[in-house]
Amino acid sequence: MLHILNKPPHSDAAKQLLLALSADDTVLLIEDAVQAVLYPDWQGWTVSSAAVFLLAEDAVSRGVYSLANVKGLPLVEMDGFVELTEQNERIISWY
Amino acid sequence: MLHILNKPPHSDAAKQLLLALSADDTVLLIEDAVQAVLYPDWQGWTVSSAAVFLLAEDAVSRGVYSLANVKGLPLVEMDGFVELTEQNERIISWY
Amino acid sequence: MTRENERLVVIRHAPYSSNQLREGLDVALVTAAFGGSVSLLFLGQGVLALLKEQTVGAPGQKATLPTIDMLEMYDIENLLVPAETLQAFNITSDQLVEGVTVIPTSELPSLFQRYASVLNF
Amino acid sequence: MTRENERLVVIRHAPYSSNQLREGLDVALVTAAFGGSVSLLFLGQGVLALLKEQTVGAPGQKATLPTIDMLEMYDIENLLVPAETLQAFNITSDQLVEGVTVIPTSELPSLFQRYASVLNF
Amino acid sequence: MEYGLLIMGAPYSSAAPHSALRFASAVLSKGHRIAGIFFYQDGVHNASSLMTPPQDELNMREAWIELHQQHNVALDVCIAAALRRGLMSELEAKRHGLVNFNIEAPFELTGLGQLLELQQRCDRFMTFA
Amino acid sequence: MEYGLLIMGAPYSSAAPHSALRFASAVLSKGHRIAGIFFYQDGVHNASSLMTPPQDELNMREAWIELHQQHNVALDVCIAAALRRGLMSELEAKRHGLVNFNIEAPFELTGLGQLLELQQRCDRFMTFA
Repeated sequence: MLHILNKPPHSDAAKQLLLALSADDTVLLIEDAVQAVLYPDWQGWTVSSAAVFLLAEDAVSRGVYSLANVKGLPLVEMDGFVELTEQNERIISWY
Repeated sequence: MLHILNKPPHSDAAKQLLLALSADDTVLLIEDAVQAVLYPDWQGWTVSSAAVFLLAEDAVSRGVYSLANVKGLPLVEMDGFVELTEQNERIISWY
Repeated sequence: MTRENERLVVIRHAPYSSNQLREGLDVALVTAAFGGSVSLLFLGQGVLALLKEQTVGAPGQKATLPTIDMLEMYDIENLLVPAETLQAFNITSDQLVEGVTVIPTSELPSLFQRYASVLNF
Repeated sequence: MTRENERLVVIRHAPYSSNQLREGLDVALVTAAFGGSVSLLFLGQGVLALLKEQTVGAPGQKATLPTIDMLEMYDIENLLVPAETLQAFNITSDQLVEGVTVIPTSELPSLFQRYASVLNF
Repeated sequence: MEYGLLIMGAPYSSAAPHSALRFASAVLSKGHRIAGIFFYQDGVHNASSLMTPPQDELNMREAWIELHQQHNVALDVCIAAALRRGLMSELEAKRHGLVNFNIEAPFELTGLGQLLELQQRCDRFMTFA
Repeated sequence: MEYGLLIMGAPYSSAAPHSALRFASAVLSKGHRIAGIFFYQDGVHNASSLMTPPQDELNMREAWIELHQQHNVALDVCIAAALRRGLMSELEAKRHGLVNFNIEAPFELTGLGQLLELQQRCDRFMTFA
């Protein structure tokens, strides 16, 4: 299952996503959720074995792209976003 | 100064209000902010000597009126809301 | 872990402050009206829609509680709330309307896996 | 504690995710264009408007940074951020655009008392 | 006293217009005046003459018009915020080569200067958002 | 694969339409199809034919229409959510005794059943809100 989060990492939406997450799910952070780059200790980075990706163009526009790069966080372009939706039959948005 | 909060007691808006509050300010909780009734240890109840009021009709519609009454929290009707604005030259809304 | 041929509608916003709750419930009602089976999960602020002491709002504001009461008529009987949400709001289950099932928070991941269709409101 | 004949505009929302930030800045610009004196305070999510590495968004999305850069041309030079906001976002002042003044968080109450007009966005 | 209100929430999507309307009624019935209401951001949707809520919900635009008619409250709508969101007067529609429009008197399209002027002129200025 | 999108944010007030549009372009250029886009809640504002953003901002409605014309994507708007928010077709306007309207083809006013049907029919269903 793919979870898409577009709210900041400490929002209600983010907390709810973390409660709903299964170990083999995938998470994509878009829009305001790319702020998670600023929080190395955000629960989403560690709470499960779920893979967490950032949408590159939103990280760029919001000024956290180079920081994400320095930290080695997995960034995907819009094509990669589409691939994540190809790989996951079910997709849930948290907003 | 009168501060009006209409977001839940743990929202960004509520946190910002608490940082901006002076000791002799007044706070009115409306709309979603009446949820503060559910949190006896909310910082707003104790952080300063500021007086904190609840808008009665919003407490009623959101199902926390009787709880507010039991706890002896200060409720104001819409007339009381107007009086608070008469008493305070400056009014800031946190939303 | 079978995927039930059912829809899960997730309500995450409070009554009155926006139309998100109402329009989420509308999707559940229409699903049921079309003969589909639907469960409702209330997360976070959404749990406030279930407080039984809610009354009609200010003049002209439509109340949510009558819609909640209507769910049963549409055979929507699966109203779920995780224990964590109740704890976070200091709400006990006797403050809620009849017919709500409190589920362990740890069951949320499997709940989301179980439904073929999930709509988050 | 005198009340300066100045307007304080408070920016509390992030760029791109809504128009609240842009339309808040517009009020500051119009105040200045009418010859008024205006200070800008960035609280919470609003501080993200000041990250200097922001670039233009996706095609068709208007960037915020050019508006921030424009503030100086309108003689809006008082850009304030409380230390608490920077700490909360793990942002250091060298990640911000030029000309931002970091103020002690404890000065926020007196800051709000000082201005005759405050507009919260 | 003279009150001014700034409304930045849309009807049916935000509680702000409801709260503002109830507050406005209470202010007026205590003998105060409301010099003007300024609609900004998503609040511009309050002025839509095409707003058609279900019968059991309040028509917010009609409620504002009643306030204007009974108490002479000016209803100003920010023109930049309005155009972007699809709200325009007949005059603006013509200017943009459009036939339809959805802002009519007593709502007036105006600039942000009007908001600043309202805030300065009033004894009390309040935001509902 | 066949995609369906649900959009619940208004242009200029939410980033959701921008994200959805960019995603839709990427999906199509990878050879997938988009069966339909359903506009609900504040997303109904995407359909407003009176939307007039500044020249340096994207006209979101025109972008959706382009998607429809080039890739035959159905653009459905929830009628209940639309009427309440002041969006209506010529037909609905007549029904309500109004002269003006702001929803035109290729946008279609429809019921929530269409949303459920879209979700069931597609291989992938995504929400942007």
